Amino acid sequence: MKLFNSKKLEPSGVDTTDNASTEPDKEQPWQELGLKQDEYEEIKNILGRRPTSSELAMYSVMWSEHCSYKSSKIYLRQFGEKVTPEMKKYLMVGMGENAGVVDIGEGLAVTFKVESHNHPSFIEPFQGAATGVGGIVRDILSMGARPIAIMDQLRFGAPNHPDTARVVHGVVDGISFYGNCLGLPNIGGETVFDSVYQGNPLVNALSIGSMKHEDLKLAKASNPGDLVILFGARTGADGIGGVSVLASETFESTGPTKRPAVQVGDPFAEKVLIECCLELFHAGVVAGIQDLGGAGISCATSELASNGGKGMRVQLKNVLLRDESLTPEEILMSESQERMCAVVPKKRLKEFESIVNKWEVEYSVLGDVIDEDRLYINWGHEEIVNVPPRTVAHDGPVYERPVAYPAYQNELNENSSAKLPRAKNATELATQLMQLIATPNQADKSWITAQYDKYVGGNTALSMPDDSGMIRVSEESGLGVALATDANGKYAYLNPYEGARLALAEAYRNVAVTGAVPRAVTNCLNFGSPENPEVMWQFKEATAGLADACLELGIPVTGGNVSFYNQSGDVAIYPTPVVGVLGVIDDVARRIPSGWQDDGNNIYLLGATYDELDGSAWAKDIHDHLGGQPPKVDLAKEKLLADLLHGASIQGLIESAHDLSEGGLGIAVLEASLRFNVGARIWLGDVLDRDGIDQTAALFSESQTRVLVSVGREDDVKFQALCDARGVPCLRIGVTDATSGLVEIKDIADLKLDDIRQGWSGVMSGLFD
Amino acid sequence: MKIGVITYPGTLDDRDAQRAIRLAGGTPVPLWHDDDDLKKVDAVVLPGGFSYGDYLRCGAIAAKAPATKEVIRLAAKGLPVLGICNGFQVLVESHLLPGGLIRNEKQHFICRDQKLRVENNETAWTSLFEKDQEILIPLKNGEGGYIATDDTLKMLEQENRIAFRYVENNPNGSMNDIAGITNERGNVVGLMPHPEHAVEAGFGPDTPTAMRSGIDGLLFFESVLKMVVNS
Amino acid sequence: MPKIIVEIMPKQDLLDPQGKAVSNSLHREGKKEITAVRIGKRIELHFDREITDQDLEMAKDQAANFLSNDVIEDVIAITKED
Amino acid sequence: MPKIIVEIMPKQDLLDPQGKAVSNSLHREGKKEITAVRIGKRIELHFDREITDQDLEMAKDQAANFLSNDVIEDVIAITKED
Ligand SMILES: Nc1ncnc2c1ncn2[C@@H]1O[C@H](COP(=O)(O)OP(=O)(O)O)[C@@H](O)[C@H]1O
Ligand SMILES: [Mg+2]
Repeated sequence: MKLFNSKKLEPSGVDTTDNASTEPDKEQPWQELGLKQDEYEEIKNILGRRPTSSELAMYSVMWSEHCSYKSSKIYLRQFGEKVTPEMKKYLMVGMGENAGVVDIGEGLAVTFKVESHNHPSFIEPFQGAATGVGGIVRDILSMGARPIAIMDQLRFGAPNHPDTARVVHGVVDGISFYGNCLGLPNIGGETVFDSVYQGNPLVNALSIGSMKHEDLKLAKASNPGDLVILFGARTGADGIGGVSVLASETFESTGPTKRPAVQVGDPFAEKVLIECCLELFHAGVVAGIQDLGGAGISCATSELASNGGKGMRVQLKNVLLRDESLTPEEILMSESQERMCAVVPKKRLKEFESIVNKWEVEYSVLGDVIDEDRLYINWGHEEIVNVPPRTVAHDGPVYERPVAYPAYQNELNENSSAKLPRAKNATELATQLMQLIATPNQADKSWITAQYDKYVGGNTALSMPDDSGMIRVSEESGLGVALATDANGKYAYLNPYEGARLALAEAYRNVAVTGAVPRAVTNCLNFGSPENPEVMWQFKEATAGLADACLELGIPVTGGNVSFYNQSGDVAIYPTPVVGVLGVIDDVARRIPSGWQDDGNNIYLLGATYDELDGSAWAKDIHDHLGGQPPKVDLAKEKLLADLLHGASIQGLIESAHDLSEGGLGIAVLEASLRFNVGARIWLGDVLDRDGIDQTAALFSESQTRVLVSVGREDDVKFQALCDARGVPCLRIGVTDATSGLVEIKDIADLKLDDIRQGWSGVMSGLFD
Repeated sequence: MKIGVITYPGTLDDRDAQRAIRLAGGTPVPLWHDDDDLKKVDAVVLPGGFSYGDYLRCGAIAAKAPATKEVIRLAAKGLPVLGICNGFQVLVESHLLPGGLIRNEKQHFICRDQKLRVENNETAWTSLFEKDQEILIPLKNGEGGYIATDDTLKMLEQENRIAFRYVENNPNGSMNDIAGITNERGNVVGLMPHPEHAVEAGFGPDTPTAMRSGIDGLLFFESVLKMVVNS
Repeated sequence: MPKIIVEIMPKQDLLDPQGKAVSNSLHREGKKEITAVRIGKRIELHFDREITDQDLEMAKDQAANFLSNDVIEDVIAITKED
Repeated sequence: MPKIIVEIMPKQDLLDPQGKAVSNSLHREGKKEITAVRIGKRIELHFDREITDQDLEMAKDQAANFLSNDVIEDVIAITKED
């Protein structure tokens, strides 16, 4: 195979390393490519000359905020530092790789990660969201795992704003189109509406994959002589400077003023690519496979080489193109989807070829791994890149951006909800409850989730509307995993440190109520511009809060993603740290639903209720108020509660469990009743007495560490004893009723299930059909 | 008892169909679209998914695959064939079944637990059902609206070739609430909903008594196994 | 670049939920003068050489038997463009 | 019946997965003379009266802002048919 021709031929007009030496002063568009003056100087420093235009292209995308984490790096370190050896026990691969890998026992492991595709999803919602799913799935695949499920975390603008429907339809269609076509069940997610996301919706996507321990792969090129092969879709002009540049810029408040090339996704190509990669892994013909996401070939080549501590020689003319007119710089930056880069030992090439041919996947050999700390890229006979790979991939700039306590913060925190009028009587309480369940944020999300395939694969044990998604990993033993993600932007805005802890606590609780044991954490940190010191303060607080909370709960962060520049004009979104918790369950047959189905079971409220209405759905949706401090959370108690739920589920004592979060006890009771259309009789008197609160707080406070469980009468004594032994506050507040068709809340109202359902289920279709 | 399951590029529910066959007591045999050898199976399932990305029209490209051509040949001789969702679309594009399937009335992909009525329990795949039995199995499709000319519809009705009808809710705008049909001989059946997703308690649709415990889909596979044994 | 263009339309309103959705949306915006919207396909077959009569025959055959489904669609035009 | 026909194609330099799938299928059958296939839309707007210049303006506007998505598609023709 002849990749390189040393014979001197006619120059092609591209900017070569020779030119860079002979024309040192050539003007270069470093500013347009998003580099800062000192960054450009640093590149010249590293190379000892000016970069070629191709090198400049590579450095600019790889040093962008999105790819280099230059503003967040110093804070993300805590996730690796604030850990105990105990926390690392199940961690097979930690932060820094494509995705973290967690041992779940029986020789099996899972890998999971959540990533943002916010800006592309505003510009072209359908393709933006679709390719967001595609990208995260390739991350999971590159670890050697078979992707087994996805989830999506969405934040939209005000439901009745004229632009919201466009984004909602496009995003949901895009996720549905891509995820369904890949054959990955969608097992959960979040949907939140708030005008703060109007010009900058959030589209985060999570994927999880499973594998045997021995199938774990790390993407690196460490064996000189191995071939570097690009395969999958052809390289086109789509998304040039897309993800990386987009994700590193602030939007204009007027909407999509710039319309850069977006990427177009082909889920069919990706499905074929998944099967093809898994067969390649299985046959052992690849040393590693790197996915191509943001920064395309620039990223794949430099990261593979840098990870392996070796170098690489690449012939860029060998890249298969969709459009022959692409320049080398464009080829290096293209973010065309559904491509992968494999490192293949020379003697396995034949086998590699026969597998990719079987799947009708196109490929081309780009070059080989060399025992030298250089990445050389040729365009025909001319050298256009000659750099140390680490300087591109890993040793980018690191900033300690200025941090400032926000000017508005004190006023915001002092503006407590205490001054809001409480409901005066039973009628008003009932009205507020019915009003809350029918707000877009509390209402039924099945308008969205019904567009997602939750059955494919036949291993979905829980999905919407239950608190976590749960998926069986081993068909033999029933071993499975539960996954939940949460973020409350309002809480994080009021107090970013606490907000991040609360997000973790809620996701942790959502996993625990299913009977699974929380084991690992991922996150996607959605924030405004890092160049705004107040945003940077939020980021600093939130990362500290999350790292501290993980330490308190004893579960490690395995990876994540940072998305900055989420703002329109000068107005940043609420800080939105999406936190995902993964739990393990030895047999998914043991899982607990979120609602009650049997008649005559006792209903217990676990945990204590405080008067905590700041930042609540009640304050925001009934009184249009946001201020004060978010609820407090004691993570030691949270852990105790999770242990109790696990113990009780092992003993088969609980029939249902639903965590309390937005909307408090009132909403939780209605949701648990709606789950199987089985009513309940509830009394709040004992809660009022024990916790010293009023009815409004009893119904709507968002105090943490609370769960609503139903228990069969025969297990009553055992269950109460278990709570007492562990010191978890436990109060019987009602009984399930399968015949009345009512949710009766004593002294407040008898609500018809049909009425509740009508209010709850018609909201989304009313807005978007 | 060997039942083949064809995998096209983009097929998704092939492993679920294989599981269903196993749970019903049969032996699933994976078949590859590009291979015209059907390995002497006693029946074939064309599973759900997005064969060839469902580009152009759902099932149109898969209808030209070597394995499909062999299915067409053997179906004429009586080989039992079940097309589920995308498999149904392939059967229609192959002209093994009449009519066509178009985009759902509401334009969206829809995934829900769907009630059906068994209208014809004399096909290879429905013999263990009672006539008019109501069953609950998942439905998930983007292009599941069944359409046919008036003449075809009349013929299907008259010849009792409507195998399943949607009950309570027509999810995709299908004519005459048609969820599935059969050929004249009763060996080829196609339907949009997914019986293979209601075969194992814990992973099927919710029922009035327990979460995800519906297994009404199992009878499809047991029916064909019984028929093969008897013949 | 020489190409053959195949135009395909759904047979009737009934078979075109997409067209109906678009027309509903236009009506909501008050464009009542549009009585119906129908959405079909425009398929380009590209050639790297001049198109022969044989090519046109082939295209006709593909249009009828593969590119369209005559249960639900009509091929309304096959044209050559250089 | 008078109608305005709007023709929309995926942008030249963007991926057209549909077209690719169809061209692969044709290639498998040996039709190598077809170098590429691209699939776009043909949208008919029906009127129950004669079409005015104003209607054409409206169609142009709808074609650009609603019927097509200029990030990924091009409107290649808007024609009147009586
Ligand atoms: N965009 C979405 N995609 C998938 N599932 C969703 C989405 N939005 C909400 N859900 C699901 O709907 C249910 C209710 O959501 P939510 O009220 O946010 O749950 P929780 O309060 O427990 O976090 C959950 O099962 C959740 O996973
Ligand atoms: Mg919950």
